[in-house]
Amino acid sequence: MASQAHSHESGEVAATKHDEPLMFGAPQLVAIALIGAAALVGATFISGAVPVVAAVVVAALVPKRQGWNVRAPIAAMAGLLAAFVVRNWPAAAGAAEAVQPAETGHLLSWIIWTPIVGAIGILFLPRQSHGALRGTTLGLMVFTLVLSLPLLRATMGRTFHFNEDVAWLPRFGIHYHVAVDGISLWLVLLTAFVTPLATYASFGPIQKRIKDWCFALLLLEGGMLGTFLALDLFVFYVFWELVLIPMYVIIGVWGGTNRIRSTIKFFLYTMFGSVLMLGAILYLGYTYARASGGAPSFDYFELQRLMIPRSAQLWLWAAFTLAFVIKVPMFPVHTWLPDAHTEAPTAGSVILAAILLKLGTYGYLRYSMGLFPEACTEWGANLAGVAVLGGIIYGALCAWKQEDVKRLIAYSSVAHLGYVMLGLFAVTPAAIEGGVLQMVNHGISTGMLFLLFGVIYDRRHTRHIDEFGGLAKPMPMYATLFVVATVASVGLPTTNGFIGEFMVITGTFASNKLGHFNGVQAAGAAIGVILGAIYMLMVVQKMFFGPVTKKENRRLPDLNPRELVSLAPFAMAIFVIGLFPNVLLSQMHGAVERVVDDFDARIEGNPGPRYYDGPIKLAPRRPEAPELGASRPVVAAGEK
Amino acid sequence: MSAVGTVYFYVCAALALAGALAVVAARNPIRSAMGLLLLILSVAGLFLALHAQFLAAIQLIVYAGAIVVLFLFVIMLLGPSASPPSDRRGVVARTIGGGIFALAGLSAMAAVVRAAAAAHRTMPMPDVDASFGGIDAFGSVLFSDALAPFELSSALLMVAVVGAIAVARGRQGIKALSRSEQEIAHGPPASEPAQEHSGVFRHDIDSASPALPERGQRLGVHEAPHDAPAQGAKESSV
Amino acid sequence: MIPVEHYVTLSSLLFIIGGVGFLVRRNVLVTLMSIEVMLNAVNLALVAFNRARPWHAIGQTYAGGSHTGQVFAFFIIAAEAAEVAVGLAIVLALYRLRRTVRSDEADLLKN
Amino acid sequence: MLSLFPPNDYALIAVILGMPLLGAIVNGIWGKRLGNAAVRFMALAAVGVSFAASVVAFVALAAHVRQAEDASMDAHVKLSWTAWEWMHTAGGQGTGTVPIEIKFSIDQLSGVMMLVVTGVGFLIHLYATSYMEKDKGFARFFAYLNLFIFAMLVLILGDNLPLLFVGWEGVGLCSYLLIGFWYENMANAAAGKKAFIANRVGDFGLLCAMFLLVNYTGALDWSGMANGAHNLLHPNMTGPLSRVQLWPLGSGNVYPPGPLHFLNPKTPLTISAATAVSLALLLACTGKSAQIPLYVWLPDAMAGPTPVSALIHAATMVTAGVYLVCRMSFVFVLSPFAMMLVAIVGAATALLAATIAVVQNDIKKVLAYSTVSQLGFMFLGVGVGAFTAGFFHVFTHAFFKACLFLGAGSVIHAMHARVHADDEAQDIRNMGGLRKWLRLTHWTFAAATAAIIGLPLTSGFFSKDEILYRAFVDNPVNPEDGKGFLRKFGTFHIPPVVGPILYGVAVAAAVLTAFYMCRLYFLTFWGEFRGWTVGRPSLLAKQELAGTKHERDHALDAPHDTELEDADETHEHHEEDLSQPGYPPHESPWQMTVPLIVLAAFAVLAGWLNPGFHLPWQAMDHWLHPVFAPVSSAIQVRHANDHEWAERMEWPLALGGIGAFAVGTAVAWWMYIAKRGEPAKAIAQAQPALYQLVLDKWRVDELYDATAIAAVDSLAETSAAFDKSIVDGIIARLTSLVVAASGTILRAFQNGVVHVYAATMVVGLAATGWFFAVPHANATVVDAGNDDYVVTAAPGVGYAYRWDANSDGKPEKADFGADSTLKLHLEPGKSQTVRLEVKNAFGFVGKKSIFVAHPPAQTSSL
Repeated sequence: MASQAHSHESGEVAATKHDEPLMFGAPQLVAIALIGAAALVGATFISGAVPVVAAVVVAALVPKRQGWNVRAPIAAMAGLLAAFVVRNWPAAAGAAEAVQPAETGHLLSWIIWTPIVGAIGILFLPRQSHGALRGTTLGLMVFTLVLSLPLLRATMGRTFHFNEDVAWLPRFGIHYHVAVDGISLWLVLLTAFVTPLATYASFGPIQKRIKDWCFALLLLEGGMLGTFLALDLFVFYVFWELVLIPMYVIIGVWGGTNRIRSTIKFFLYTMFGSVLMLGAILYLGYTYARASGGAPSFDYFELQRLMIPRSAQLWLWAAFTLAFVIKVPMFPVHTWLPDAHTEAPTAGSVILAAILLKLGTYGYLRYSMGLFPEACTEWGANLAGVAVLGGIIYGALCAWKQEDVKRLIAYSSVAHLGYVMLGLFAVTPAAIEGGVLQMVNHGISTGMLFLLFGVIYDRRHTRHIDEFGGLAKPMPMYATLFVVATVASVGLPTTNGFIGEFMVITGTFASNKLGHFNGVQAAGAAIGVILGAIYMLMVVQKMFFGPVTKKENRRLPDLNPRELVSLAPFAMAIFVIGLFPNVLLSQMHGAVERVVDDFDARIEGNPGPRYYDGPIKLAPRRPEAPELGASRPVVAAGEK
Repeated sequence: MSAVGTVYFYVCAALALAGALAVVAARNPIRSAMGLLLLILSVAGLFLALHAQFLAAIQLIVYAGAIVVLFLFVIMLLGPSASPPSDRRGVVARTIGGGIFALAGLSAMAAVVRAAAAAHRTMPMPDVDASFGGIDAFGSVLFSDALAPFELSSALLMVAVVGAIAVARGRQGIKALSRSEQEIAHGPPASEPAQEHSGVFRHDIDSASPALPERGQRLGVHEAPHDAPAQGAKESSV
Repeated sequence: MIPVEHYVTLSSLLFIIGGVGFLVRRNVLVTLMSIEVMLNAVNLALVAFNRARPWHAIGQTYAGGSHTGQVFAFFIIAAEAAEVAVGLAIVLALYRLRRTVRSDEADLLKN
Repeated sequence: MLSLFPPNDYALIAVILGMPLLGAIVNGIWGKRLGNAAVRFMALAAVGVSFAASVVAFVALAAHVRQAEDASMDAHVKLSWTAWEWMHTAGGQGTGTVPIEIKFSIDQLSGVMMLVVTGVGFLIHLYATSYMEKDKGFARFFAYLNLFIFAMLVLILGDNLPLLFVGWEGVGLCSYLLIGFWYENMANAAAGKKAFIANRVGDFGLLCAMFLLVNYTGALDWSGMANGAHNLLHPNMTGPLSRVQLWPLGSGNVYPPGPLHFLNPKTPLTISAATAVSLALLLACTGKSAQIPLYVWLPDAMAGPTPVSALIHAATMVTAGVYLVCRMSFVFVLSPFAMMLVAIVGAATALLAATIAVVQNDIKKVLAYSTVSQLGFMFLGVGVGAFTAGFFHVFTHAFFKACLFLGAGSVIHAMHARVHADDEAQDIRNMGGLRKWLRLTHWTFAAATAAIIGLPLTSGFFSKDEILYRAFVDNPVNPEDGKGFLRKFGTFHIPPVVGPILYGVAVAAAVLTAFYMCRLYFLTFWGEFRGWTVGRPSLLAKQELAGTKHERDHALDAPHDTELEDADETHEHHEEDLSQPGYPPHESPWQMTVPLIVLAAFAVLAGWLNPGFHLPWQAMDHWLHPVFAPVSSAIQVRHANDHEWAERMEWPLALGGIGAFAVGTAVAWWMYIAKRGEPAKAIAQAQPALYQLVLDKWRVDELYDATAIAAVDSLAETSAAFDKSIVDGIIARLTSLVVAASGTILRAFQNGVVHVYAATMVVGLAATGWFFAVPHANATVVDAGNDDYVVTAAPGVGYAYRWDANSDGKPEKADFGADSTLKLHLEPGKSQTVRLEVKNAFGFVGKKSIFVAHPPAQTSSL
């Protein structure tokens, strides 16, 4: 009889007093075996059975004392995820392309404008009726999620789908041109998946100015969706700026103590970058007009045809990349992120970490690499060095020494996004796929971490790490979920973190665009794996293990139903992506292949940058570009 | 004939220049007013030379008669404080401003003159019939081609009169001023030495609205202690 | 006959003297008077050129030569009168407020 | 039965893996509510069924192997089962996308490991059910233990390297959770963290190995890598050069010449890709199997419960490193340098750990260092190319080390009756003479000790002797030597003196092993009991009756407060004063002794599976031959591959091993039995500094803290401070400072004085006047095609132009004309400067010279 056991005996409070141990012997085991066998047989015959079985199993898994209001939504979410995996299982390579389902015309516009119009709509609701406000907001967001599900039906090959091209300001050649491809599909789904959860979790702590809160969140979601789907540089810029305002308000109004200082800092940092980008966009439109003889155009595919000499292209690339690098954030300009996160409310932090940072990485992939491949190859190697040294290693080292947990998680996301950017700079199919997958993973794991910290922040209202100790005793379920999030963030296999990191590292080593430094950078990225373990385990140890030192920590209640329901989907998503990443990768593969082929076509595949140095002229249109809208003049490629 | 005309021109020009210099350089505003009068008269003379009789008359009546008189009236109204002792304040800015203006003006004039000389042919004055510049020619032009400006100038003059009265109104005008301007309006508090207000403003002449009760009450503003009694009783010396 | 150039030279001299006076003098009254001088200079130039070019122009109803210059000078005089009236009213108000007529003491609009 | 599952879709593997996973989930989620009995049943059932399925699979595999041998096909048969395609990544040039599937396979090597893991695992589960009976976290413990078995099976059965990595990190996570099982005590949590981070450093090596392998061999599963392995030495047409450049980092021309010349040597230091992969794998193995650089976590891992130490830190997890080396033998063999390094690391670790174990007083610490030492032997074995011998030592070591740990556990269990503090209960100085009371534990412990010290005919003797023999004799050679690409680079030949040195070090370690194990055995079971004075049980029973009545009254008046924190503070921690006579230590219940007996039996008899000494039946060697057949050609014998010489040397070398055993045991017997431990104390007094140094484990932990950890810590401190003050300072605060300062400067300019404003206006007026007065000469050049260039001057009010085409000072036309264009004809590559003069109405003249150039003929036209 081990003495430790003895010393704990009296310590153990039968927290689950009313759960007297069931009788469990051979008959129960046989019963379980039989149910399992029946489920398996059912699954093989009825294709729809798997999600139902998954839902039943998860419902049974959730401990009984949580009651049905928690078990039902979690079971439903599990069923949804299982259905998602089964329905999108990559068809065997050889299988004939299933007949393309008819792509409804304005699905994307519906997705973008539901939140925005909804945001304006709830302004008319009375300010006091919090219930109605919250209900409509959540309803709109879930409706957006439901709207974005049919996107999965179209098998995303190399081309763009659900293409909408409506003339907006024809005189300036500005078209409301929206389309989705393999890459932006997953970011749209991530947005539609995370925002409702963050909103639902925020209804607990956020009690003042509910109407403005709901308005800001809906506008934010609409802006983000617009940015991911827009393919006209002007429309992209409009949505890019639109996203700033609600985020500024979210941090500024509901933030922590010196929220004003940090929200202004956030705003100015991003604004500085994006204003330069606006200049570059306008110059591009102008050069296109000059090159095509008259009609300017801001369409992504038209501007991709521009052959720009080195002098102009370097400046344009620098303007675009600075805007995206500030947003990512990468090394020198990242100091706004820890301040913004420490002051942001929980839901604000979740959305900022989960989706807003991806605008930068997605922007770089779509616009910097799409429009200026020569400049990307020339500076890619150096920026990859910054991503590895300044991001992965520097971010992790800074994270290790933070007293404030939210600052620590913020620096950890600087490190994670270092991986994403390294993947993008390596420009090999595996690395970019790893980067895009890592964007989604980071959104889920860091989003979950911020939500988790929000739970303890609402109870203790302090972010100082030494205030917590031995939380595993009073809050076992919270501890388990936190360990799951830590495991995902550290990147243990079978969780989503590992897949992204593994593909980025292998892709980086195989890349020839990093100027002989691919080995060093791959090893540097692998070192990030160790540093990640160090600071995350330090957090887990200081918060959860050890004796319960502070008196306040002794009595903390465990997760309430709202928190559990908003955290469970994240935990499940971590393992679903960890075990079945091919569901995401197969849809993404075509689009990434196209990006790499476009890239190589422009620099004829050789590692060194080969610039075009004649007067600016138009190259022929890329094969995968969607066909020209009726309202657009056909400009033949040719000498100008 | 032309000799008399040339002499006449140069005399008038000299007088005009003298008048202008007097306006600018005079220490006492009255002398500058007189200089202005001289300028106006000489210009009227030149108008006559330029066959613009009606204008010369207008010049004399309006300018000499009304404007210069108004100036004199105001100068007398302000009394000695109208001619404050000149001192060195802000002289740098003023010299720079004046100097550069003079320089630019003279160089521009020189450039024009040089260009004209280079073109070495002057524009002879064409001879013109007698009625040119007369009252009937001017009247008919005024009421045919220049009718619109004529009507507008009447509106302009009306607005100017109303504006002038409103600005110069004095007391009632203060009510609309903000509190800080009232302090300024009431002048520095009593501690200010009884500086002589010798000008016409020695006492409150607010005759325009006799029905006005002692000032300050209606405004609910604190009673300005030093105004009423001090000024009324003491016959301030000039 | 005196060529137009002489008149123009005289007018520009007067204009310069008026401008310098306007810029240099601190007394508001003298400033107003300098403005008068400048405007007279302009009138002189206008009348002089009108005299040099008295021919009938297209679109004018009066047949006996164009008096545009003179009419213009006439309206300048009218505007001048209005301007002086308002100017002096302002001077009075300024005096009542600040007991001074020096323009650089009215410097409330500081930084 | 045989054909129930086809070999390439062997679904039984799903059962082998699935059951422990199911056990882990059931115990983990419902554990508390099912009660200890149910949890015990579930855990044992899970591992039991998995063991049974493993046996069935092993038999099926044996049948398939026999079938293949009869048909004389390649006997390396695999039973594999594919779950689904996990992900895909890209290899080097021309390898396209490399699919990575979740595919499990059993071949001879993993079959044996599977049996060991599930068999020993089941016995340890049985043992733990009674050892952890009273522990509050009973369900949580078994959840983690089952999860560990699942992760270990994934590691062994994984068909490709990433899947092995899943198991690799899974066992790392489980060992983190199990070492820090009693997390209330911060020391345990810190030990767990230390273990995880040390493993993580190893995983860094494995990650590097993976991206190297996928890039060079274009595949990550065992057979794919084996086929592509030659790429590691010879670059294929499209593939990358198979040399990894270590120094200078990245492209050579980055560093400046001159004093920093060493940064940019003429011939950069490159190693072959095979060596790079092998070194990375070696780093991974040292992390997981606790070898020289990264062994510091294993002794601290003893903070976990004893069954954990037995299962994870003795039998299964720590052997993962050796398994990986055996599995990747086709890569290691390609680089003799790496093989030599593995052997040296192994031998060095064996000796170092043995020296530390000699002076340790905590029973579990001694066994921990013994494990590190034995692992050193295994690495020595595989290092010199004796893969079968190394693996056989893994096999035997699993049994006797597990038996030793469980024996130690049962001893600690007995000591806990009256000694509650952990460190006292495990201190062998408080034990002694336990053979009188713990009979079964004593005999099993004795048997296992005999095995480990190498008593002839026991399993330890056979496996360790084979390693010693092969260490002296073997000489791995690069199979690709002299072929293709290597002709230029040449290969590394292991100096002949290395073999004997390794042998000598190994023998020394064997002597020390025999000494410290016997010391442990004698101090624990022989001599008199130093724990507490043992009274006669009958007398004690009467006292007991009297005592309990008093105890019962005391309990009544102090209500037992169930509140959480009161329970912690006030629970009585009654320190019994050990001077009072107490009950003798009692033997452990059957659940603990039965596994001991089984393991002890195996410890003694397992040796006969592969006795070596050229005896006819070599079961293990025969069984593993197909796995290591491809690499056997590379493992030659010294003395120019003279096999007769090797045969002749077998017996004398065996005598070395037996001699080591005899010397070690005799010295220990003389010191601790004959002289009752006085000489040990004498030596300690004679050399206090040295004794303390060895007792503090050569102060390796402090070395690491002072160097590596301190370096990273200070780097983190500086970067955090750097980030807060300088990066934030410059970008955020400095810019705001600049903007504020410029604001105040400009504000001073508006001082309200009218004249100042008037003066500025006049200056502006004058400037614009000047701009308009002066003429501006400007011209643009337009390429009118076929070498004609038209130079057009910029228009202006009243401008007149004068051109001087060849700017020789003599313009074509004297006066200023109105033509504002000039036509030039320039051959490609020629250039000309044109002078333009412009006059305006005021007669001012502006001049400008324009350079017109026709670019040389366009060589590359896009």
